[in-house]
Amino acid sequence: MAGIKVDGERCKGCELCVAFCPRSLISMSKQFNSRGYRYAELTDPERCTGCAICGRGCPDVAIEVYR
Amino acid sequence: MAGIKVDGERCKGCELCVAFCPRSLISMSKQFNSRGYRYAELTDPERCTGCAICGRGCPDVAIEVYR
Amino acid sequence: MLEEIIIAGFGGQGIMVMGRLLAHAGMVEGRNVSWIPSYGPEMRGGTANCCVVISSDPIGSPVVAEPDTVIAMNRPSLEKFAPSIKPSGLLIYNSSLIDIVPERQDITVIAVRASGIASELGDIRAANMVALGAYLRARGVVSREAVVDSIRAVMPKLSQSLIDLNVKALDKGMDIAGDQLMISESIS
Amino acid sequence: MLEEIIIAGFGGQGIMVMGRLLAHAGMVEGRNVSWIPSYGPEMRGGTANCCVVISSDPIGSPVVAEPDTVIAMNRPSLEKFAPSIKPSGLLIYNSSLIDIVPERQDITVIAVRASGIASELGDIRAANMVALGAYLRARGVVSREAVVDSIRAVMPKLSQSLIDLNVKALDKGMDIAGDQLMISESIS
Amino acid sequence: MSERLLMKGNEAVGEAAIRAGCRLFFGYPITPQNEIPEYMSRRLPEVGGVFLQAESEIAAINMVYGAAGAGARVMTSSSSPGISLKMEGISYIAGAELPCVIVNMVRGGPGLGGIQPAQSDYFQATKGGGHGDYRMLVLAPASVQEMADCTADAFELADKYRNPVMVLGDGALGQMMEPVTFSKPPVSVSELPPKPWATTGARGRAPNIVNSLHLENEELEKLNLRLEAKYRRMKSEDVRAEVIDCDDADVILVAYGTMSRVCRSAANMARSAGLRVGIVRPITLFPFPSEILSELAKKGVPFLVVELSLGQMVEDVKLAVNGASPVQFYGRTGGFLPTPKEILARMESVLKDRSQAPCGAVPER
Amino acid sequence: MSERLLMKGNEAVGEAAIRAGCRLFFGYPITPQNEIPEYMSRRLPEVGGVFLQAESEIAAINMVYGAAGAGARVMTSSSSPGISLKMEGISYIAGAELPCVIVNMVRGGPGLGGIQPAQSDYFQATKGGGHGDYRMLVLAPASVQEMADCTADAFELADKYRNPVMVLGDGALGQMMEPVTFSKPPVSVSELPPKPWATTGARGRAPNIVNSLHLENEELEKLNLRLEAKYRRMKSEDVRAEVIDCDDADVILVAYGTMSRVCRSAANMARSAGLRVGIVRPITLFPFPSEILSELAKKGVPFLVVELSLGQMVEDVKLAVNGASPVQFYGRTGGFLPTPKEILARMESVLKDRSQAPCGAVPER
Amino acid sequence: MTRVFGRPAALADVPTHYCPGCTHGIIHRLVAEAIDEAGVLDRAVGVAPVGCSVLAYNYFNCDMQQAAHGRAPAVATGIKRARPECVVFSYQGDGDLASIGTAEIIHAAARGERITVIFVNNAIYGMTGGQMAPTTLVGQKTTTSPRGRDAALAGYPVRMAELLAALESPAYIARVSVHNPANINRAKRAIQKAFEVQIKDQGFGFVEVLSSCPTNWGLAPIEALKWVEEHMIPYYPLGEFKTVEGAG
Amino acid sequence: MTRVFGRPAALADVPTHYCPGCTHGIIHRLVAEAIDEAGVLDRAVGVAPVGCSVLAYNYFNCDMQQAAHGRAPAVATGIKRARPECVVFSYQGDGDLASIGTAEIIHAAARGERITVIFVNNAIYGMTGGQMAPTTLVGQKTTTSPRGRDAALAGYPVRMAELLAALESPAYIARVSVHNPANINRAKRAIQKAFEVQIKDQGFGFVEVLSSCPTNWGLAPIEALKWVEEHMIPYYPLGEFKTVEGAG
Ligand SMILES: Cc1ncc(C[n+]2csc(CCOP(=O)(O)OP(=O)(O)O)c2C)c(N)n1
Ligand SMILES: Cc1ncc(C[n+]2csc(CCOP(=O)(O)OP(=O)(O)O)c2C)c(N)n1
Ligand code: SF4
Ligand code: SF4
Ligand code: SF4
Ligand code: SF4
Ligand code: SF4
Ligand code: SF4
Ligand SMILES: [Mg+2]
Ligand SMILES: [Mg+2]
Repeated sequence: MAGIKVDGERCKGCELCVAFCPRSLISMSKQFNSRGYRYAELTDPERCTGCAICGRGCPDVAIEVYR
Repeated sequence: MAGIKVDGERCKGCELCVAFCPRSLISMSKQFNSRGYRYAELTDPERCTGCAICGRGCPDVAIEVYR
Repeated sequence: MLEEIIIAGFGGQGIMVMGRLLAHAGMVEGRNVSWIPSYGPEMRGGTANCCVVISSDPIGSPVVAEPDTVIAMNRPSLEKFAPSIKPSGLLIYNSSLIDIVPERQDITVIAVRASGIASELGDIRAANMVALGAYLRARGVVSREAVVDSIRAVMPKLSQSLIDLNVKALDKGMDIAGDQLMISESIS
Repeated sequence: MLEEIIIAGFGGQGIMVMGRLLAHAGMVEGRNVSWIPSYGPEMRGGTANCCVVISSDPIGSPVVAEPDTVIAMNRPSLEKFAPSIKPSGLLIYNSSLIDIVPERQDITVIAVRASGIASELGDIRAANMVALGAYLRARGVVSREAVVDSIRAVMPKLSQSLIDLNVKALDKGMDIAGDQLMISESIS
Repeated sequence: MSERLLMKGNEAVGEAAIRAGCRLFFGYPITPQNEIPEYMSRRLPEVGGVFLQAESEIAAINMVYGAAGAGARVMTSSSSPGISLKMEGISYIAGAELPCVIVNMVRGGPGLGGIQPAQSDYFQATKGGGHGDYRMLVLAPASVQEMADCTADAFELADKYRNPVMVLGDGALGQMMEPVTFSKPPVSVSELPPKPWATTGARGRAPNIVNSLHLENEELEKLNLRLEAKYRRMKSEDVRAEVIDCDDADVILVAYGTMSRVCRSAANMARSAGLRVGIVRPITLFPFPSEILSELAKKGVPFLVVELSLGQMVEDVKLAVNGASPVQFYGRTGGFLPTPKEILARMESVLKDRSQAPCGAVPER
Repeated sequence: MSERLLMKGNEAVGEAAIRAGCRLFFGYPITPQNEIPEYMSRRLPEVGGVFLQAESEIAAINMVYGAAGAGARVMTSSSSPGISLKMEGISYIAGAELPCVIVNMVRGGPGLGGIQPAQSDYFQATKGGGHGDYRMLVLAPASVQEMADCTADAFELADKYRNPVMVLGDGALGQMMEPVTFSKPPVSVSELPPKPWATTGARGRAPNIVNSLHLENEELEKLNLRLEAKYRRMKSEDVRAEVIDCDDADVILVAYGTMSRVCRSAANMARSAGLRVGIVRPITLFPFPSEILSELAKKGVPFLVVELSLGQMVEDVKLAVNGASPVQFYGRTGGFLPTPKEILARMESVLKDRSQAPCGAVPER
Repeated sequence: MTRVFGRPAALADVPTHYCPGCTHGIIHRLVAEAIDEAGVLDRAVGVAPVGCSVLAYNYFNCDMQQAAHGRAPAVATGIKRARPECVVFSYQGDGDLASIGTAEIIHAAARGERITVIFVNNAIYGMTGGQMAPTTLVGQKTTTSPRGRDAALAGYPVRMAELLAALESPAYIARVSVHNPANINRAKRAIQKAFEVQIKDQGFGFVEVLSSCPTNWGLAPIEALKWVEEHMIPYYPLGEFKTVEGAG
Repeated sequence: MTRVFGRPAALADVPTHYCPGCTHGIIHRLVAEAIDEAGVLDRAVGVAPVGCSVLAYNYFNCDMQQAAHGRAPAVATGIKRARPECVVFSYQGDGDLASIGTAEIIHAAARGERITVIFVNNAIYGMTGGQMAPTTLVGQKTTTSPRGRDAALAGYPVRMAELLAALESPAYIARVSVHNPANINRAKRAIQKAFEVQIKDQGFGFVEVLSSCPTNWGLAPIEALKWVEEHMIPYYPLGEFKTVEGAG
């Protein structure tokens, strides 16, 4: 089992992780965080491989990956 | 007939022309000029070809060449 | 006559344009005006603000420390600037993005659903014009006409349809402020 | 006691060393001394000069405008500095290279065939020591011993044989000056 | 265009320069003056001019040297750290007696400092931050309109004196918008007086040399004395200052640029409160309006100098006043503008000190 | 070695620096200070130090910044145009509060100027030629012995204040030889007090940051006020001046460095001629010995300030005297040193002016 | 589940001021990982430039100095010469390194200075609001090339990696990009090597990283990465331009 | 007999301050001849550097500007942009151009500035008395490398022609020498070409000339020329490194 943890307050909503995830498992929140950004969310935790590609592509180190 | 004219006051006695003349026709004066240098003199005017190699090698443009 | 205004919000909310429209309108009406942005390292999504002064006398500092009016387009701006408003001053805030209710009792407060209304009008970017309309109605320092006339000067590349949208947003803002002011008057 | 000296000549004539020897000798003898070169763009064969001050009091300007003594090693130096010598001052000049006779009557003039004598001693570069010797004899501001002692400090790389040559040149200069001073005394 | 335009101070500088016949601009980005190069990059090509972004402030000032030496009206602009880098170049320009305009939109220092308005480059601008005895003529505008006017004047004065002229603004003046009117018709570049000394190609005349090297003492002293005479001429012909309500004043504020605007508000507040406050606003910082101040000082009226620095112009005020009346200082740094209230409070304490201190004594700052 | 050595001023600086624990030197050639880098290039490797010829004066001062930030005793030297290029870097060093020693062997300016001695960088050295409110502590030696002593002191003062210290010499002081004695034992580098703020690798502690950027007004103002407090402390603890024969003086000469030596000769000449002349020789140019001067001025004795410039220190003298007595100025430029006779003639005219002018009036320079 | 990816120790746990999607953030992380993995955090000293990364002194968990615009290589030289035991790196933008700081980077490289230089090339002056840089592509519009960079007026963009590779002294010179995950990994490797040549005392290490500036390019972050790939890489080829025996 | 060789018109008839045998003098003459032969004396503007050739403003019979140390390319840029009709050249030493002026020369070249640069490389700072230059050879003793240049400390000498040739923009880049008559002729040709590319508006022209400094090398003039041949040329190969279609 694998998964990611997004720090919603650190996320700036750039959507790079959305584009990078090879399984397209990430999408953006409906909510804004306190700095006015929508933040990344893992949509289908079951399918996450923990490949960490999203994390390595996040400019704000807002994603931790677990496996 | 060819020849060179050395401006003895301009000459700084560097002896480059002495080394460059393909016929070794130039030597240095016994006298000093007013700035304290010995100056170049054409020793054997008859043999000068006017090739101007001496002139082109003189850093002080102290040599004029005639042909 | 001296009116000192701070307008603040996220970058990208059209904060600077609001201020420039106001200043330009003031100029058109023959006032002394100044506008100055907060400036700093480039950063999208950061907060931005500008100060506008409209005055019948020569203007001293263009930087406003104790504004007559604050227009706050997001929460951090409200938190930062509302406390500095002069007693009896005016606060206009974008209640679409701000979920707290300002506490000060010594000022006039107008809540405008600026982002919401702008979205409803078809372009969230017109939220600034909604808030500006509210300000015009509440303060009357410059006329609606002067602001409308200034749109072209300040945003020369705007298409006619966007101009129309902006004017519509402006008017909507004026209406809302009118309603609220009536309510608050009837309450007080 | 205050002695201000200008030493001048072509670059390469050992002008600076003469000055430093004098200054060092003065220091050895417990005087206040200063030495300063003329400095400028690098140029071989140009003229060079230095000023030496030897004094019992603290030294003011190290740059000498009106010298007590001028040692001129070539003609341009003589022409440049002889006029500035104080009345009753001293001029020593290298008569091997200078073919004019100095005109001033109010100073002591010593002609030294410095280059010639040095050549005869085996190294034209010792001309400076000949002139320096003449100065020592004429002025007596510092002792011959102090100068000889200073040679090693000023020119640490000199071989013993060159030191010997330099001392010989120095003595030769002293002799010549002695002769000339006797003549001029007998004349006057 | 003599209509009123709402412009940033930086843009007004650019437009005014072009209208003054400036066709070359060499600059390098730095906040808070970026709108100047940006404006020039848009506008200069439209009038056949050249905008060039240099590789550095140093390159820029040396390009200015070259272009000025070639006879062109030329400008560069920067802000504090960038101006520091130009010091050698400015000294060369002054030494070679070349006319040019240099704009400094001062920000807080020292070092990288901050980007908010400051007036802490006064010494650098007026005393010569570069080496050697040289001076720039320094103009200190206080509004966007004056940013335009001073820039235009700067080109005239630079040519008049063959000397670099600095327009000393600050972050606020550069960034703020105010109405501005360009009332004078644009200068026709081709009708500007010729510069026979410029390096334009030695056709039919002896070569011209642009140079500041003088290896002979006599020559270099001659240059220095010529420069001094020029600076004296500036002092006699081109001192500018605004003197407001000083006749009956109990205290006189001295301030320039942005700071003078706040002083004006403070003076108005004070007058309404019955306090008679005058203002002297130097417009030329070099030549400094010393005579105006020394004249006013004769009455013994105390001065309060207010600056966005820890006290620089105050020295010139003290030099002018020369002990004839008390001079106090108030300054803020870091980008803070003092408020009128702060100044008012300071004025009151000046007056209190005054009533206690013996006549002529100068309280320490 | 406490024997007397005959050394050039430049060499004395080098030797003194090494004995003060300086193990890093970054410089760039320029006349008349070349003997400093040359000396360092010979000597530093012998003591395990590093001599690096930088690609420019700018690189050199920024290498100094880096090394000073890393906690080393470090020095650079140059002459006027090269010092101008360091202005941004010096402002950074002051802003980041780093200790270092900067030597300026002043030559004639402006521009490329000449290579003969001058004192025309006084303003630049003392008022901050770079941007922002900062000051260097400036030491002005007047002999080769003092070149050595001031250099040694400079390192101590730099560390004491975490501030750049300038040794302000001139071409004559650099080029001349005089006897010099190094009487104090050399500093042991390993025994110097630690600098806990330096960037030496964050082992077992929080990271250290060397920085002068403060984007928040509050922070930048805090820095500026801290700096001002430091400068005030310099004024109270480290003012140095030599006061000679001023008690009974009819006129007081004020001069520093090379110029003060000539003034001494002039004063001696004057005393022999029955004229009572005193001398004040500032050794620290910043902090300036203002109190000494203002104290002396109370007697109304006239001052004659003599500089190798068109008049720079004279402003600090006037500020100190504050109108209490007349201040006149005499200066030469281009590399000329005034002779004692010239100064004497000027003194006489000061005294004549004095006897005619009303008490306290200050003749124009 | 164990954490397999997260913040490196060398990267301070604070939010950055960078714009959303700005790849400065990625490059910071790669540098921090390289420091962690080399085990030199407690002897690393970084030099922050003037540019968007000026605040880098707040973002790395090691000693840091902030350098004047363009002078980071000189500052790094000063640090390294004073503390040869430290691992010294500078982090610089293209305005900083390729424009005002040209002399300093060339001579640090020419001296073979034992420092590591991370050069973030985003073809623009980010911090000051999008002016033309020496690296701005021909035709690219910026606030000071409003009609697009004109080669006749401003010349062709400067390729710093190739330029430095023309010198004799440098030990390692490479150009990488961070526009997609595969390239991010390659960039990491190059940064590691540039540290290794320093740590092994082999010489000067330099990595040019092609980076995006969505804000000043006026593109969405992901569009900006496409622009790196489609416009920058063709002019700025990726690869190692110089390497020493045994590097990496 | 007619005069077949003498002083070119562009060279002022005054004695120079150069040391005996210093090849600055030869290079001056070649530049003057190139100006004469191109017929541009009355629109030529030269820029003198800081260095032994600082007084070049007295030696050329055209308008001249004296530039701050290293900044001649920037000054030349200012002149050329103000007066595009002028033929603008700078004349610079290796301390001037390859050390302090690195940024200015690289960016003038990168902009493809229409100027001609004559770069006199004598591997030393002549004017200031023989300090190490970036071009000083490894092992060469100078007053600031008294034990000989140490590559471990100061890196390897910089080859400016090759470095500039790594840029896209320049039109003509060559290295020549004046250590003997044949090479003097070749140097002349290169200098002519460097002017021609400017006159034809083709771009930036640059000629590096290996030159001697007998005084600071401590060699007799003719020995110094041998040193150029034997020590400099092996490290600084002669040739054209860049040229445009139709140059010369
Ligand atoms: C001497 C100096 N000149 C100019 C500036 C203004 N400045 C700040 S950042 C910057 C350029 C930044 O561009 P770059 O190096 O490409 O970094 P980026 O912001 O793109 O990451 C400039 C010119 C300055 N601070 N100091
Ligand atoms: C800013 C500045 N730094 C240093 C100097 C001193 N300086 C004069 S000439 C020179 C170097 C000359 O060397 P180079 O350029 O190689 O020319 P050369 O004399 O060898 O022909 C230097 C460093 C100066 N005048 N200005
Ligand atoms: S770890 Fe891999 S699979 Fe999981 S969300 Fe991230 S990129 Fe997608
Ligand atoms: S990449 Fe990072 S900052 Fe961007 S959206 Fe994803 S989590 Fe947020
Ligand atoms: S012209 Fe030729 S042959 Fe005649 S002297 Fe000169 S080099 Fe010799
Ligand atoms: S080359 Fe010229 S200067 Fe040298 S000796 Fe011959 S004529 Fe004289
Ligand atoms: S301006 Fe550009 S480089 Fe700077 S933080 Fe924003 S996106 Fe990044
Ligand atoms: S010092 Fe060297 S380069 Fe300078 S003139 Fe003399 S020989 Fe030529
Ligand atoms: Mg960039
Ligand atoms: Mg050289």
